[in-house]
Amino acid sequence: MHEIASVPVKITEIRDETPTIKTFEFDGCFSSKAGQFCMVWIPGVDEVPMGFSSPSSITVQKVGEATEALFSLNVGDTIGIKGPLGNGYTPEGRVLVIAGGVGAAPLRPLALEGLADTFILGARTADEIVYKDELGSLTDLRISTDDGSYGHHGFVTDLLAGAGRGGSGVDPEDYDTICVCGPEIMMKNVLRILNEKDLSDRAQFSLVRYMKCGVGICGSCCLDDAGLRVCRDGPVFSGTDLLKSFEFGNYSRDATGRRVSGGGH
Amino acid sequence: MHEIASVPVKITEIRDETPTIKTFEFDGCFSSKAGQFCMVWIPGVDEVPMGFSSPSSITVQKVGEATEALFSLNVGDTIGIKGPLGNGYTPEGRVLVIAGGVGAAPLRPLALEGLADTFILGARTADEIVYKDELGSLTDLRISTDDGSYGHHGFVTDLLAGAGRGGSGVDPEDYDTICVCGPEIMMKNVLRILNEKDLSDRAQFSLVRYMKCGVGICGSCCLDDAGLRVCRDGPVFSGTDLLKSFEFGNYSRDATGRRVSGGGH
Amino acid sequence: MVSLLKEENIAVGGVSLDNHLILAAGVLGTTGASLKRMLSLGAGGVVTKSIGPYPKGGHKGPCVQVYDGAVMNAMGLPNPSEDFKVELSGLEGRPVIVSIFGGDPDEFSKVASWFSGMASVRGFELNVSCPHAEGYGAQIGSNPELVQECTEAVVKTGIPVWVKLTPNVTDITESGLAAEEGGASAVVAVNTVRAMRISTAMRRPVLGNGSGGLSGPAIFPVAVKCVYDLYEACRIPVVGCGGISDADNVIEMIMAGASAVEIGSGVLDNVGIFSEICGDLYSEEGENIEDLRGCAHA
Amino acid sequence: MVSLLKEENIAVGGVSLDNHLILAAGVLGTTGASLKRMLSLGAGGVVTKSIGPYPKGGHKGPCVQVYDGAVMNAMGLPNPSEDFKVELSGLEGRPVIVSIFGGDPDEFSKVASWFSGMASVRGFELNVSCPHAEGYGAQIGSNPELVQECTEAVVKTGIPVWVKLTPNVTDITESGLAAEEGGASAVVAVNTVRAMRISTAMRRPVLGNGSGGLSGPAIFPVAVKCVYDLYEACRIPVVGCGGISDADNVIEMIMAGASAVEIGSGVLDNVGIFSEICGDLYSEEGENIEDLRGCAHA
Ligand SMILES: Cc1cc2nc3c(=O)[nH]c(=O)nc-3n(C[C@H](O)[C@H](O)[C@H](O)COP(=O)(O)OP(=O)(O)OC[C@H]3O[C@@H](n4cnc5c(N)ncnc54)[C@H](O)[C@@H]3O)c2cc1C
Ligand SMILES: Cc1cc2nc3c(=O)[nH]c(=O)nc-3n(C[C@H](O)[C@H](O)[C@H](O)COP(=O)(O)OP(=O)(O)OC[C@H]3O[C@@H](n4cnc5c(N)ncnc54)[C@H](O)[C@@H]3O)c2cc1C
Ligand SMILES: Cc1cc2nc3c(=O)[nH]c(=O)nc-3n(C[C@H](O)[C@H](O)[C@H](O)COP(=O)(O)O)c2cc1C
Ligand SMILES: Cc1cc2nc3c(=O)[nH]c(=O)nc-3n(C[C@H](O)[C@H](O)[C@H](O)COP(=O)(O)O)c2cc1C
Ligand code: FES
Ligand code: FES
Repeated sequence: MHEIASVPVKITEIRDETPTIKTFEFDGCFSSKAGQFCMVWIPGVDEVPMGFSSPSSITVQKVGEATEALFSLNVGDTIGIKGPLGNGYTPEGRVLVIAGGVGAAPLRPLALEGLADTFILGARTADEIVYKDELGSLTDLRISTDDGSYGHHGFVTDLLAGAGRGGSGVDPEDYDTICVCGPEIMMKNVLRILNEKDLSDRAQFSLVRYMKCGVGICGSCCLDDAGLRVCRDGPVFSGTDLLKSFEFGNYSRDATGRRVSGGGH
Repeated sequence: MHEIASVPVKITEIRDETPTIKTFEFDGCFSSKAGQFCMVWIPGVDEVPMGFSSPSSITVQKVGEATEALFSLNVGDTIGIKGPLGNGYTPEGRVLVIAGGVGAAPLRPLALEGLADTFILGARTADEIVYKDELGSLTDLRISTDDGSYGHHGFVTDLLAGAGRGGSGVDPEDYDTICVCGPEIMMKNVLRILNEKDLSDRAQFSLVRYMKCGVGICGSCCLDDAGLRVCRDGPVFSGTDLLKSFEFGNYSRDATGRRVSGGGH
Repeated sequence: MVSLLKEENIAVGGVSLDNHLILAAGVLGTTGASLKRMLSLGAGGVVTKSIGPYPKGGHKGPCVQVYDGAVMNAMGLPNPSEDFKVELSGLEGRPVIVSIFGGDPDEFSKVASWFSGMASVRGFELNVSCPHAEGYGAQIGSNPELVQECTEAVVKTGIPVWVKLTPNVTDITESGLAAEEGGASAVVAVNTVRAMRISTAMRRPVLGNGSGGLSGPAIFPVAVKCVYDLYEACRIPVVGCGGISDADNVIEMIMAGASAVEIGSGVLDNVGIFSEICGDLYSEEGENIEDLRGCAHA
Repeated sequence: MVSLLKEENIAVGGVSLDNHLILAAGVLGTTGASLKRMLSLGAGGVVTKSIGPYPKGGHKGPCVQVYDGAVMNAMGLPNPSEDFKVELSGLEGRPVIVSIFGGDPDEFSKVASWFSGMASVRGFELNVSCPHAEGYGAQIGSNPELVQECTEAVVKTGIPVWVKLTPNVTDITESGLAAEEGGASAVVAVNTVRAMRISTAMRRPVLGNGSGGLSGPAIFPVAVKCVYDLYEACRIPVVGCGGISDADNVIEMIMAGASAVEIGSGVLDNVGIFSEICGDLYSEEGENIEDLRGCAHA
């Protein structure tokens, strides 16, 4: 049993990505790989899981108490970073990335490392597209918005299923690894499409579950039916594994452990 | 802080060295050097310090409860060995060994390793000479007995001071390192002689003090005036250091910490 | 190494088990699937997360800190309360012990009543020992009279009751005897040791709750002492818990007086710890547990 | 790292010290020479081995076991009793605190009387907390009334009295308040944590006495919690003790509420630990201890 330290880091830069999403750069560098996460300690508030959007940053969407508190911090403030935690993606060969909303955060390192051949990015609306310019310069970027205010009008799944309007669609067959993160309903639809094409074994999905410890001991994040820990055995699971999960896309558990409908986010 | 284990070992052989001294061989091998010791756990009785007379043996004189209990053990019985502890001798160049009684035990490894050029061995009487044949074949062995029943009639110090009867004396000047262990009054006399010849810096003495922990934390073995721990900073001290000790040769402390006259043994 | 002969029918304090190693309460015990996984990974029995009279979200994070040789936690007894019943479906006939907490005998008996008819429940474990929950846990466990009353309340269900004790008392045998008096079938020793760490960089405690409970190898010597003392004081079996990480630790607990053991923090390094320890613990040439149990007592 | 400004005159609970780091009782404290050595190696003060009403040889060995991150001991309070006075000659004017134990207030006051006139004694520390001595130590420390009476008995000497508490009680603040009530100038928290290990090869406890007390890094989180609680409960200063091994640990104890610290097991790895920690702890840019003390309290 070795120490898993919560390292105090100073925030060095805060970037507005969208009206509800900010990136926090800090003065500590963690040897994380894409898909790995950290437990972020906001002193006096809470400790919550966040994917590394780079070895020295997290990208956060404001959704509740902890994230609001994060948003109120300034450059120079100190937070605690415990990580890298979890397994991360294992990209091989040609890599297709599919991200929805802030789900782009843990996928960003793939683009930064030049591993993402194609990057499909979905958002609710034009304003909510994260990392647009950066990803555009680093990868072959395809964008969809639910309201059509930018790129393909519709869902990221459209870009997989057919060619997509404006020729922005891709053929998942052309890729060896398909890395996905986003709202669980989106991921479920991606998995359905890939499964129809018999490609579920090429797909890797990063899941969100309520995490209390982040290190694999408390059990709050376990996923039915195999009982695997999202924080330790995941958060990245293969499509094949998720096909066996009755829970995936159907329900998740809240802080008390009660089942609530809808996956994590 | 790392574990200092008491390793359970089985006694594999018990040799009578003299009527009051036995050697216990055991089935564990400790990477000890001459002068280092172990804490020997005699289950249900006590734990007492003993020099390693080889990496897998101790040589014990029966003096009280713990040593009597040791003497009552048989081949196959289990004892605990915690060690090697302490600093040990640091022989360099030509080595003269001076041993009195069971004090030969921690010096035996020097002879076994071929490092003892000359070995002066004192005993009360012929019966009480330890390792006689073995040492005779390994080193240039000179023996004295208090009662003259074997070798030089008198004390080991005679063999240093003059030539000794029968030409068994040596000139300590001829040696680079002089390793000594025996009754404290004998060691004190050796130191006096060597100091007269200005050789105290070549001499290394192994001391005995009441040891409760053996690892340097309890303080029961500390030596005046420097307050050094015999179990950790020693048990081997240079002649130069001991010249500064008012305690050496004058008194020691018992289990309670009260001063009792006479050095350790 | 000393090893154990695997008996045919292992039963401790009225609960039959697949082997002597039980998953401790609150560790990977929130969902039925995860309990099932631990059984399939070699646990001889599992204790669920402690269930209380109403749902609780638990303390704000950080809830867990991991150190060299120790875990410190202040979960705050998060639990789904009665909704937990759904997690137990599919565990019928398996060695499952439901951990219960409450603020008084009535709450204990209310929670027990939800589970007492279920085919998937072989026993109850009463958590009167969590050191960081206001009004629950150790606040009950440090009062022998309350321990006895809460035990009596759950014993009425007719299902075997184990009482899990806190080491954070002047004399743990008083709690043990109170549990015995109340009709417990076994005592479990121990829950976590009261503790706190402070982040000097943050100038505040490292747990959201301030203080918490220590577990893992660091508390093993504390647990052994408690088991040893309880074995001398009580007639009912003692289940050892706290810091166990290998088969020799299990033998040590048995020699101190344990009839079985629970393992929690050990899963952190190795989720396969149960089958690994079983592999080392049992052998054909092993000794009967009756010959080893309590053999370190003079 | 947070560092401390070195004050001109450090005084804690009526005892003036050379720095905030004190050698804990029973560790290299049997002889005057060894106490002198620890002062010259950087200790800001030293506590002697606990001295009792008559000489004791202590328990049979093994007396000490060393584990990864922990020490376990059952010395059995060996001490030369009144003869210890001779050890203090040469320590006149140095920051020496004499540790005392006894079975009742009279024994405490008897032992104190031997030392109360000496120029080498700046204070007394009452050991009401050793967990492995029949009739002494924790058997007194777990009874608040006795703690108060023993404190009162020694306070009469007019010399500052520190009372060293045991963590092996349900509520350490009761003991702390009893010491304060009795006129103590400070409380010291903590003595060792009750513990036992068993050798599976020998089938018996690894200490000659059976059980003993745990010290070293493993108990640091337990000690921090006790200091934190005492700081909230008491008005007299708290001296932190237990598992301190570096300067950050010292800062952590201060943030929990300590006014100074004692270090025992830390000397095992490094007899020069005092000057090493001083080097890291103090700096020109350091903060005032008044600003750091207790700052982790909400
Ligand atoms: C592995 C992993 C990686 C994540 N990466 C990111 C990321 O890169 N960017 C990002 O913005 N968000 C990420 N999240 C989600 C993020 O953890 C939650 O948005 C955050 O915890 C909400 O906290 P809150 O107090 O602001 O919200 P609350 O008001 O507490 O709740 C809002 C929502 O957040 C969920 N939530 C609250 N606490 C937790 C928790 N401890 N663990 C999981 N979910 C929680 C709630 O269930 C609810 O759905 C990730 C989650 C996981 C599990
Ligand atoms: C570093 C060192 C190496 C030693 N090497 C040897 C050796 O190789 N062979 C050998 O025969 N003896 C050796 N001794 C001495 C040996 O430790 C004692 O003879 C033994 O402890 C006596 O125990 P007892 O119970 O039989 O005697 P007791 O009846 O207890 O006392 C007899 C004498 O032994 C001394 N003694 C008792 N316990 C201890 C103790 N814990 N530490 C030190 N002295 C003690 C007493 O002070 C007294 O002088 C060594 C001692 C030390 C310190
Ligand atoms: C994260 C965590 C959660 C725990 N939750 C509970 C609980 O709900 N009920 C309980 O009785 N004990 C709980 N415990 C205590 C354990 O069951 C066990 O008694 C303790 O951890 C000591 O055992 P170990 O060292 O093997 O972990 C918890 C321990 C941990 C580490
Ligand atoms: C070998 C040893 C002997 C001790 N003897 C005493 C003693 O005589 N009196 C006392 O009050 N505490 C005694 N203690 C306890 C220490 O003073 C201290 O409270 C404890 O070890 C915790 O601090 P540490 O972790 O820094 O060692 C002893 C501890 C050890 C390890
Ligand atoms: S969050 Fe605790 S096990 Fe995953
Ligand atoms: S015997 Fe304990 S310090 Fe030497």
